[in-house]
Amino acid sequence: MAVGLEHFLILSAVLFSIGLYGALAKRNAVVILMCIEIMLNAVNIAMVAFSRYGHLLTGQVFAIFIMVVAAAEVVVGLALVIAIYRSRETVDVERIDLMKW
Amino acid sequence: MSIPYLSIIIFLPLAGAIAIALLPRADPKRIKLTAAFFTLLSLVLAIALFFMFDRSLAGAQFVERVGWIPPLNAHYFLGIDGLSLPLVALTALLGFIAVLVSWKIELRVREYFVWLLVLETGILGVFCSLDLLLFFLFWEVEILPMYLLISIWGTGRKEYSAMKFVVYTLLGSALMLAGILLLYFHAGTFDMVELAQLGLGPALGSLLATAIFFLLFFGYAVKLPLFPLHTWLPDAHTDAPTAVSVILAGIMLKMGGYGMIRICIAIFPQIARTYAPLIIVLALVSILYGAAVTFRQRDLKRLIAYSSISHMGYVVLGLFALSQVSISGATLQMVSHGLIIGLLFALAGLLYDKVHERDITRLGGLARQMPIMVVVFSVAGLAALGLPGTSGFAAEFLVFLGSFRSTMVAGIQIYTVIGVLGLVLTAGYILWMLQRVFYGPPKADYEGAADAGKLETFYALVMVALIMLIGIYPRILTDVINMGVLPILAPFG
Amino acid sequence: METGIAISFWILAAVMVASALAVVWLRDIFRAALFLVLCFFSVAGVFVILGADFLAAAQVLIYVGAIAVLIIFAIMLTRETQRGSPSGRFRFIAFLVGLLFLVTVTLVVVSTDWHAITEIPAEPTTSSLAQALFSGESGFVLPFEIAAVLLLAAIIGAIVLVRER
Amino acid sequence: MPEVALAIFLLPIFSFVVISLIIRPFLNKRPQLSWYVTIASIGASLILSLWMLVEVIKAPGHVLPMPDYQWLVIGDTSIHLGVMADSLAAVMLIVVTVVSLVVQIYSRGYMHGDPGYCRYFAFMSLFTGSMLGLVLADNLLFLFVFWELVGLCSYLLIGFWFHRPEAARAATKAFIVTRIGDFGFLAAILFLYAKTGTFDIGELQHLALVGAIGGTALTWAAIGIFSGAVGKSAQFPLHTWLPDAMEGPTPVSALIHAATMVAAGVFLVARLFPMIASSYEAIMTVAIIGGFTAIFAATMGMVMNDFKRILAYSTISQLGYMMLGLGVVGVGVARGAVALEVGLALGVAVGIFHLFNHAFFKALLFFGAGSASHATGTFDIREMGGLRKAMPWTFATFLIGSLSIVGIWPLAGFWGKEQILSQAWHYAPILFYLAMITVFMTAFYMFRLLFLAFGGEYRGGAHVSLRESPAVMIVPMVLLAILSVVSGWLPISEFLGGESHSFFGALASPMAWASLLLAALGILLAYAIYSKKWISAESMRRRFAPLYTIVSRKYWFDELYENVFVVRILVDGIFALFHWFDDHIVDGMVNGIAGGTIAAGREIRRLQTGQLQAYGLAIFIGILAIIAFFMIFG
Repeated sequence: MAVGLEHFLILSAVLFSIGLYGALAKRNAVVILMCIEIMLNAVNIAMVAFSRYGHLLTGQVFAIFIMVVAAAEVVVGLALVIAIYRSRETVDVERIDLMKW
Repeated sequence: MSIPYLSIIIFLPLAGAIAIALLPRADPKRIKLTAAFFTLLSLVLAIALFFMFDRSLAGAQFVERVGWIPPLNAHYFLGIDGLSLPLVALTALLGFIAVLVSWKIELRVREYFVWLLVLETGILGVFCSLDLLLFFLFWEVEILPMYLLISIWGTGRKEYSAMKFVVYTLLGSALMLAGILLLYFHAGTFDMVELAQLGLGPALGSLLATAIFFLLFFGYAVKLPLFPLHTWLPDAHTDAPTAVSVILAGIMLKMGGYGMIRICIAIFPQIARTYAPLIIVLALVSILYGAAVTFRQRDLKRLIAYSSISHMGYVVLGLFALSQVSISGATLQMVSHGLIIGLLFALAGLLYDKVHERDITRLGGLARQMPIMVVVFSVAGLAALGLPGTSGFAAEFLVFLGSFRSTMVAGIQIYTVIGVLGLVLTAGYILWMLQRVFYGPPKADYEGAADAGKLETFYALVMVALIMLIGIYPRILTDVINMGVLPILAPFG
Repeated sequence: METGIAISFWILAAVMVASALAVVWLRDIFRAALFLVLCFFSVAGVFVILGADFLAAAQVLIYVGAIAVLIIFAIMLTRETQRGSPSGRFRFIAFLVGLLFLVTVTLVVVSTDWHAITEIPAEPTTSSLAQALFSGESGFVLPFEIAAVLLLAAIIGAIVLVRER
Repeated sequence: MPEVALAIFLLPIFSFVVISLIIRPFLNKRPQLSWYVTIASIGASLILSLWMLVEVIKAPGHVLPMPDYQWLVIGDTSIHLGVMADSLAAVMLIVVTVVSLVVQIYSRGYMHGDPGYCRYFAFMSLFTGSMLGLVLADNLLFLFVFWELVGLCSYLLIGFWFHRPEAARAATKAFIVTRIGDFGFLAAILFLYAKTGTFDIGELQHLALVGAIGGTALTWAAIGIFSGAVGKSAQFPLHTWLPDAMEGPTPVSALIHAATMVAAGVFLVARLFPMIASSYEAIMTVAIIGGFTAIFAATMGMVMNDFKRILAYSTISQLGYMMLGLGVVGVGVARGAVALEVGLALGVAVGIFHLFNHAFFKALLFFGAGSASHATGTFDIREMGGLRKAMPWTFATFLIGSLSIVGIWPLAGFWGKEQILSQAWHYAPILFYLAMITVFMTAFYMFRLLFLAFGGEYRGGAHVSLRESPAVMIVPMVLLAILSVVSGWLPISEFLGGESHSFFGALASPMAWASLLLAALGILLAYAIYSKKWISAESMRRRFAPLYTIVSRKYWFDELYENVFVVRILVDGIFALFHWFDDHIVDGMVNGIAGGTIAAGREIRRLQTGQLQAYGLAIFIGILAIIAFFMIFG
């Protein structure tokens, strides 16, 4: 059975959904960041797949940008986690509710 | 290019506000003199305009029209006709008098006068605008100063009252803005003169036109205020500082009446006619119900505030009776009521300054201590109850006369007679108020209470003189007003 | 060729999904991080299958090389390994949402006609990618510069945030 | 001549302006100046009025042509103001100026040393000027303007001593009660204008006579106008303000009762007589209200103890007579029993002739009251007595006034009353009998007053030394006494178009004898009870206790109006309900909406948990919802 665009997209969707579940369900901020990375990777797969099956390099260009942004995001995100950990001695997101009214 | 009189009149107070804000030394005396100077200048110009106005022309005069936001087809478009001229003059007058009334202000003088003058600019702008967007802009300008003036310099539950005023007014103007935009999207112009000539009512279809009419009407009904949208008024009037009460009751309420005639009736004459019975019934409820509730008030300022609900009902009655005489009468009533209620509020504030009491049941016997106050208060009160020889009579009589003869509304005779009944109630509460405040044996509490000073006597007498002048010779205004009414009634044939 | 790609796709997909599930399920954070690295590797493999050689290399360099290291650093700095990675109170709803999302996307993917071109594009892509990125008329020079600035800002921000006061 | 007519009413108004703007603020040290100004202006008005009277007598048809002045033009509505100089106006001018002048002279003595001296004369000038303007007005609007000004002045003067709560109350009451009547008047004016497009009295009368306005419409208009007259002339059921109006200075009462305020109502009915008489129902109402008020007020007059209150009820009663006179002739006209032209003139003549005579003797009686209270310091007749010896002039003039009001031949009161009675006999016999009973009652209460106040021994405190009033008060009284005797001899009735009467011929009719007999009986009864005490007043009172209570409590009208109607039903009833409604329902809704919004916000903000993952969930649920929406409906 030949592997087509749909396979990659569904793979991407599965990966994204797993990441999504993790990002929404886990309590450890670092794990949430990890799950977000999984989601971004899933998107990248979709991007590259579109690029491959559409013969358009723009998808890969976007994937590069996503990687850059992911790097930036993880840097700031981990910095925040560490900063919060320092001040509140926890990275449990259920105990971090500074945005509450 | 002729001299842009209107722009000068409108922006003189604003210039005064800027000048006060920039004055190097915050000497209260200097601030007050500056404010008085700029408002007086504006008043002088308004009076000059009144005499330069050509009483034989029906359209807008002193027109200024400059492109403002070209993509929206919005213009900086000013002009006055017979309807707006008396109101502009009234605003300039009360603006000046409000400064004089505020002469004793001591708290944050600089800001107070800045806001007071900004307020005046906003109101003047409303009466001069012929472009709906500009009109709306000026309409909104007055809200912020008013909010600050009431909530900082007011008395009693001032924050509550100020917030109530703002929320209520903004609700009205939000609906009005919706109406204006709907109008714009269907007509493609903000030009009031053009809109009035388009005959939009039939073109838009009755449902849409009715919706626009009532969206606009709602904004004005809040401002006027018409029952049952009136409850912001007693609170705001009672808690505002004296000068602001004068402006609020004296001219801001008239913005509502002006909007009704200038926009609702002029642009949608047929719809105004269709719904006139409904609106007139509301006006009658305002008149009688307002008067009835006035009877029960114990706070002097609150009593005057409720009385103005009743009196503004006559304006609506006259406007929606849709006859030449009644609309002229209603406009005259706006001016007359502005003078009368302005004077009453100024005096009530003055009285409070002297005796620090506003509860009518605790006042009494003040006529002995305050011979000038009692005379002026009585004249204002008698004018309010429509005594012949005062502007109140001339205006109310014209409203009644025009309404009674109107052929536009079915059953108007009965409505008018019910309205006349309001005069009896008015006489009741005004005289009862005079009796309880001034008559009776002098009370020991108010032993040393002083009478009105020179400044107060001066402005009170000016207003009394105007009230009597309009009452004895109303032609001085009706000839002007009439020229403004004619085009509005043209669609009725 | 076809079957080779298919076989490697299924293997990679299985590893990828399994390691991703492990990231989510494992209570030990440190192991989760290691499975994340495995996941990143398999993504790189998928990129290779898709003929994106440059991206596969970049994936290994950035994700496996940099981000994974950063995450492990963070795990160690926060000393939360002992507590593990418990699931929160939203886990059931989150699971439902994730499942629903998967179903929805799958439905969309299956029901859409993608007009996919099956011919294999030219390789290697590195130079043509550079062309696409930096060519004059339709290039991404400005976004590229902005991305650089973003990275810089992120680095400075991270330093400011974690600096000892 | 138009200038003269304008000057007649503008002069006193000018005097008001001068006093209030110049003398009061700047020359307050010399208040007597205001008296001079007032006297000069009213005196000048009197002279001009006399001149005008002569001109009117000479003019054909007793009408002088007068120009109009345009007051207001709006579109096709043009309002003209002008004056009207006919026989009715001329007679009324004389009444008003003469009585007013005499009152001003008297006031100099009465008001001497009062702190409000200037104010008093300013108001008096305005009062006189307004009344003169009312008399001269040729159209309803102009008339209404002065009508209201007259009401204003009476308000100001009744409340002249405003520091007395009763005075302030009485003033307010007078204004509001008359305003209730004015409501009908104003409605009628609007109605007539809407129907005819004119305010001009002459035109309106013409239109009514030719039938251009008629039927129910005319009846309503006429009744509306009459309701204004009821208020001003204190007819039943709006009579309650006049007795309370006693709180003003006595000369003011004299002026109000004789020539200005209350006369305005009768004058209005006379002025619009042809129109009102065109509707049978309306004119019948006038006659019935008049006849009923006459006897109704007289019953209350019989039991009052306040000098001025007795006079007040006598005024109401006499005004009832005037209305009755106008009404019965009108009834005759409406029935066609008398020729139209003749009947219309006759009605006016009958009513106004009595008004003319009444003005002089009623002013005189009030001067007597003022003089008596000047000496005793009270108006309570139970604390007077024996004034005859101490105050011979006051007594003599008061006696003349009393005889005149009772209608003893040949004094002034006889002639007017005789005409009214004979007309009533012709056209409304039931009202005639009521009027005859009233004659008896009038005689009784006037002489009860006379005997109690002037006869017997002084019953007041010993510290008061009774003295005759100063000449400045006595001279006007003597003057009025002479007028009270002779005014009935003047050919006023003929001049107004009524019947002539001969000096001795009047005694030829049996009716005259009947009324004289009834009057004599009344006097005799009063003499028996209060002078000789053959019958004890106390025992009479006990025998008729329920009746006495009803009458002395004034049929509870004050309580009904003030306590029940105004206070209970209106202010504490309906108005309180509205007030509650306004505070709780209308404002409650506003505050409720505001409160609801705040409460809703307080609840909704709980959604802001600060839990990042909750937000994330919400976002994805939202995305799913949007996709689902487009999948289902897209």
